[in-house]
Amino acid sequence: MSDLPLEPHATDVAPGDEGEIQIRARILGYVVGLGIAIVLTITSFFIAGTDLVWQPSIPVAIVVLAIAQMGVHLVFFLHITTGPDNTNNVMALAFGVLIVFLVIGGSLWIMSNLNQNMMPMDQIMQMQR
Amino acid sequence: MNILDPQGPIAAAERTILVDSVAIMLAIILPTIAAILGFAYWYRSSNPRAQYQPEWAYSGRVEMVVWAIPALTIILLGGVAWIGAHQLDPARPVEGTGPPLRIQVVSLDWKWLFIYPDQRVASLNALTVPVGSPLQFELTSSSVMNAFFIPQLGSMIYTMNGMVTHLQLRADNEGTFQGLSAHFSGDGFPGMMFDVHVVSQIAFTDWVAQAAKSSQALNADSYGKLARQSVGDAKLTFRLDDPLLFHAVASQHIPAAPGPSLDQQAEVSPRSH
Amino acid sequence: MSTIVLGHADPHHLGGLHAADHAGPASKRIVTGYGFWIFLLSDIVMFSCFFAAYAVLSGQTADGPKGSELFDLRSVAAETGCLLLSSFTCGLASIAADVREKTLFQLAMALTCALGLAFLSLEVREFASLVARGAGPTRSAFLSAFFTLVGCHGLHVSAGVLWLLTMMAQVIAKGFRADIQRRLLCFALFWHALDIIWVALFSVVYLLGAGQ
Amino acid sequence: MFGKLSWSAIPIDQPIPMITSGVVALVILSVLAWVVLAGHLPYLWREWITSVDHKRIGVMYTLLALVMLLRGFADALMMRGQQAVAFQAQGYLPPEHYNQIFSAHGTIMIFFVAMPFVIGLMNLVVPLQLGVRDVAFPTLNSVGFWLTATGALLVNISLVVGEFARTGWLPYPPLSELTYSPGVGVDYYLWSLQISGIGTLVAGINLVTTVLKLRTKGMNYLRMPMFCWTTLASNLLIVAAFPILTATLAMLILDRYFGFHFFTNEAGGNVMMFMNLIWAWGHPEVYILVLPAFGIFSEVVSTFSGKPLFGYRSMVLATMAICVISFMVWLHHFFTMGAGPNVNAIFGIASMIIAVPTGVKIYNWLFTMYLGRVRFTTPMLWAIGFMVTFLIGGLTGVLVAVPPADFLLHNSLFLVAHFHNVIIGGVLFGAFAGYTYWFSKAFGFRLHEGLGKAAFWCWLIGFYVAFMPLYAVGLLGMTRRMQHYDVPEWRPWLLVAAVGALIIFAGIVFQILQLVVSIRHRVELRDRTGDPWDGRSLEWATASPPPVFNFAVTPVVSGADAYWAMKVRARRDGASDQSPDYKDIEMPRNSPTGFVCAFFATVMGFALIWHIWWMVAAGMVGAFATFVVFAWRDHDEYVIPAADVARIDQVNVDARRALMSGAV
Ligand code: HEA
Ligand code: HEA
Ligand code: CUA
Ligand SMILES: [Cu+2]
Repeated sequence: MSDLPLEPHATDVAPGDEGEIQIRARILGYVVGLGIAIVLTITSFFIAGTDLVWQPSIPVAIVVLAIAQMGVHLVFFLHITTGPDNTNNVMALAFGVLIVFLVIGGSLWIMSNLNQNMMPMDQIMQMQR
Repeated sequence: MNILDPQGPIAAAERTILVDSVAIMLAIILPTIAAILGFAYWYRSSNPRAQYQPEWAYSGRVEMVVWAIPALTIILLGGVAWIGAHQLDPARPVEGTGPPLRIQVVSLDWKWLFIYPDQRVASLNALTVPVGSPLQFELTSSSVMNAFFIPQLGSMIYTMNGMVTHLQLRADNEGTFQGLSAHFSGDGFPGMMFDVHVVSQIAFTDWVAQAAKSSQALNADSYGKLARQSVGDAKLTFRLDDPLLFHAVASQHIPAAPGPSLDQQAEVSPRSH
Repeated sequence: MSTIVLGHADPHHLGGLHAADHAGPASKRIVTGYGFWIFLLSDIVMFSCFFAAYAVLSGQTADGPKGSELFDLRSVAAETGCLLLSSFTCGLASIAADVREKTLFQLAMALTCALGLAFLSLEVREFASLVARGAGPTRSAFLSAFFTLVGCHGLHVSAGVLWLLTMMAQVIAKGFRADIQRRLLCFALFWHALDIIWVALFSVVYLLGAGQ
Repeated sequence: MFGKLSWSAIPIDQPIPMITSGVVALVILSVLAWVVLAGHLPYLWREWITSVDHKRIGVMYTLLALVMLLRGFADALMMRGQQAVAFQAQGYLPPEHYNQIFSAHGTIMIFFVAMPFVIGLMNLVVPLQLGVRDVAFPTLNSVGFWLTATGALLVNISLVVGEFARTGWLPYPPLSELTYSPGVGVDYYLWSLQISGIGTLVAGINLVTTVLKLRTKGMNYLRMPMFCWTTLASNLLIVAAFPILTATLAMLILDRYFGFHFFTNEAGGNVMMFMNLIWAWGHPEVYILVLPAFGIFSEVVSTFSGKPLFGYRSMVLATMAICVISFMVWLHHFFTMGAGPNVNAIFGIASMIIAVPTGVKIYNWLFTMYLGRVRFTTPMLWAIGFMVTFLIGGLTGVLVAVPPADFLLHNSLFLVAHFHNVIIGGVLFGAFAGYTYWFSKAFGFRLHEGLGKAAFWCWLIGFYVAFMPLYAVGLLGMTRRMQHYDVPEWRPWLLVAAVGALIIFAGIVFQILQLVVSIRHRVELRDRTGDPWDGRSLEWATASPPPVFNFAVTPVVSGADAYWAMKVRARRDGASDQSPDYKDIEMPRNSPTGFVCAFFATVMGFALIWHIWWMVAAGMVGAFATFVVFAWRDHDEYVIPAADVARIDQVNVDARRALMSGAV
């Protein structure tokens, strides 16, 4: 396709593609990403094992931390930023996330509803006896 | 088996919803079909009287209408669906004249077992129920999935091993109707038809008394034999030895039926023997 | 056929929606990167099914061991560290490739590979010890889902390591040609995506599971 | 040595499969022999099997679909025949055979007829409509096709060696688990779909990237032909849904091969999870099929009404709405499982909401005809037949989306009628419309119109005669998948339905005839201008068949209906006689990667089905080697010099000038 206009669009980037940023800035980006990710990971592991946090909030905290860390990875390692230049990448990501959300959320909702209505057997046994 | 000829309140309500929904939709579908044929015919290229505007491709007003009409129809139908799904939830209790009757249903390969825990009887491939009583079904399966369905009484429901589904029906007229499995369950599946005898309250009591005197007993042992794959089984009645049999099946205290592997060697192809 | 084409009137009344004219097909690098990005998203959707299955089945232990009795969080933390660092070294390798620093590139890739292998060996050790304790995937639905979810990620990492080695060899043999650079871009995306999935994994499976 | 495979796997004692497969094998062998003896093999290998040209691959996809259509039809005819005779009797097909037939029919029709048909048309047309030279990943495109063909091959091998699944086109556990289906049938199903599923995913990624990243200069999103939009939507669905299928089938495979407990009755497995996941793929799947058909109809209706598509923006919006909403409705396939009323109602309503954008589409086609000049060509007939028929199928679809109505109609023949109504009246009619519409583009000559119309009428009438009775018999309580039955009221309807299938058969005969006659009269039917229908989008701007590089000079677009605009301008200003500025063109080199991959995939699939582990390993190593060799290649492109381009293009330029100046 080399006879097509060859200068790549200034406005078009592939994911993971950062264009002309300086090397030092790029390395710094990875270092910062790594730093934040390590902090988040340690926090997660710490919270999971500690008694210092109100117990019922632990799962929520872990999930929130995981989402935050995934975001950090996306921005600092995969370079999915929301600049005007890579709308397409972000749109695809948004579609993917929507589907993931629908599949996991939908499955959990449907299955818990079904399980409730069909009552796990041990409970029936308890009620009957 | 005509579902447009219901014999109980659930089936009747569902029939009504079905007919109403079709009517609502026809009100918009029929004119649309007419318009399609009409436009295509009138604007045929050989019609000199038809106008031709080769650039006309947008009209805000038309756009509004074409989004609005289906949307409004769907809002109406959606309301019907919402109310209907709640009113006719299979597990929702049904009113009735007589005392409620509990029936436990087990789908077997390939027959139906009906257990009357309170009457201490059971029957195979024939369901006898009193007219007018609320029928409270609890359903499970000995092995694979099936769907319990009596078309003229309404609402089918799946049967699954290790799980209990709930269904409440009522029969309003005496007579014999047909039930069947509405979910494919293997080679013997088309034979899973059963008779539904709707009888008077008195006749029902008589039937129970008869059945209680049956020479056949239903317990874990005889159930184990029933659970093997077979087709064309006779209609039988049992006295119920073990009133907790259903729970033993549903909670998998009696393991799921073995399928074909019990009687035959694991086969490579159905044609290989 | 003429090269210059005038548009005709705006039949669809798109009016203000007319953006600047599209500039034509994107460059190969962008096309390849984008295609691979789409693949990664589909891979993530696949993982989401295993996640859903795990979430639904995690309580179905069939009287067997529960997650909290099985998981060794220290080993998981070590695995996490390996993968996280490898993401970093993989990033360095990308930079090295962009500036065509062969030695730095090979070094960073070798480190990435080593960290990946360390991760895999920890995982294999965990699986082996579970199986040895009678908590293999056939024990219960929970364990089936667990082994499948974590194992699927492990398989991805293994594939990634194989790919990584191929890329190292390709760079030695052919240098940083444009097509090799495109493949490196894809590889880096893949490796980072695996790390993202691992974040979800250790959070949902191990950390939440250990609490139950 | 050979795992579970032994001579007993071949059904020597069964006349029906033996004779059918014997005949099929004979036909295939004689075709092969002819190809080899007549010396066509090198040509086939060079020009088709190793081709990475999107047009060739598109044609091969379509061909695969048409061949499999015959296989699926043979099954359909056998089922209709069986139900016509199996009243209070066993009929001529024993249960284990009948059950394989409907499973194979559904599987083949969905995966190996409808899918390759629409993917083939998208492959053929979309790059042309976008004004580019090929798809984003030409070699992968070939891999995708050949993996799909592998799947089809495996399904058909099951006819002779072993058996096919007896579990329906979606193998619900626990019936499909090893305990209840110990044979290899389900394994055939699983591996053919896993392999072809990868092919489909590859095709999806390819087309999404093509539409989003490879448009010609000036081809803004809102200038793309509608077919490109529906292609985008459909392939986004592929990319998002097929991984779900892969994961779900993988779980079933793990259950069957390694004793896992995802869906077993034992050890806490949960069969409901299978239904949940498979329909999370299965519902989007039906829109994957129907969206491209919608696109085809958009092109056809606008071309043959001589007008731009009405309400283009609404159409785009509706397409994308269908794309997203289709992921929110999957529970409507198991309303009768016993979830609570809230769940049922919400998913029911979500399902109905899809009727709104679909309705908008119908009305926009309607208003495209309005004030138009409608030409009743064969593609247009398919389109009008579709609009009417699909409305009925849509109505019954919305009806079963009402949970209480579905409590009566689920799994009945009413449902079977619904989905044949939308699939035949929607997808298949669309595919046939596209086939007639673009045939000349692919081959350089048109299809015979008269026979095409005859085929259309047989299909239309046959469809109504074959499937309207199924609505009726469904209301009489008859469920699907009945190998025999004892209810007398059902019988007359089933007899009528069998007649309907025969009328469809006549339609197929006309289609085959049409193809034969058109090939024999290809000289008279030649399409010299490249624009036989007075088309509007860019595929008509190049020769028929287009040269390898599609466009000698890639077109520049500055509005919707690009080619129409060019014609309008040329008629007004006179054709320019300035010669275009040709340049060298770089095109991807042909590659046997796809074919070789598929070969190893076939070996591996077959070995996995029969538990021949050494062969699995061999196949795996082979596949990996192919991959490495492919990755190691150095030159995957070749250059067509500008002079050659100019020479090839001259014909087209002349034809185009003649056309523009109204000489043709
Ligand atoms: C191409 C394939 C295709 C298409 C397009 C559709 C379209 C639709 N389908 Fe269908 N469906 C299938 C293929 C398809 N289906 C298959 C294969 C199965 C069975 C699988 C199996 O079990 O084996 C199935 C099963 C199926 C079920 C499950 C039933 C059951 O198992 O009990 C349901 C339930 O909601 C359903 C609903 C719908 C709806 C609401 C639409 C809608 O998209 C239809 C929308 C269209 C219109 C309504 C017409 C045009 C609209 C207007 C003119 C606007 C005005 C009209 C109104 C407001 C009503 N379908
Ligand atoms: C793309 C999808 C598609 C298409 C096009 C069709 C087309 C047809 N189908 Fe199909 N069907 C399905 C998808 C499709 N089907 C699915 C998914 C199922 C569910 C499977 C399951 O239950 O799991 C199903 C189930 C199904 C059943 C249900 C069986 C049952 O549940 O009891 C029946 C019954 O008749 C049937 C019939 C037909 C008929 C008559 C056609 C007609 O259109 C075709 C009629 C055509 C002919 C009869 C022509 C015959 C041609 C030849 C014999 C070739 C001759 C050779 C030469 C001329 C060289 N189908
Ligand atoms: Cu289905 Cu419980
Ligand atoms: Cu659906």
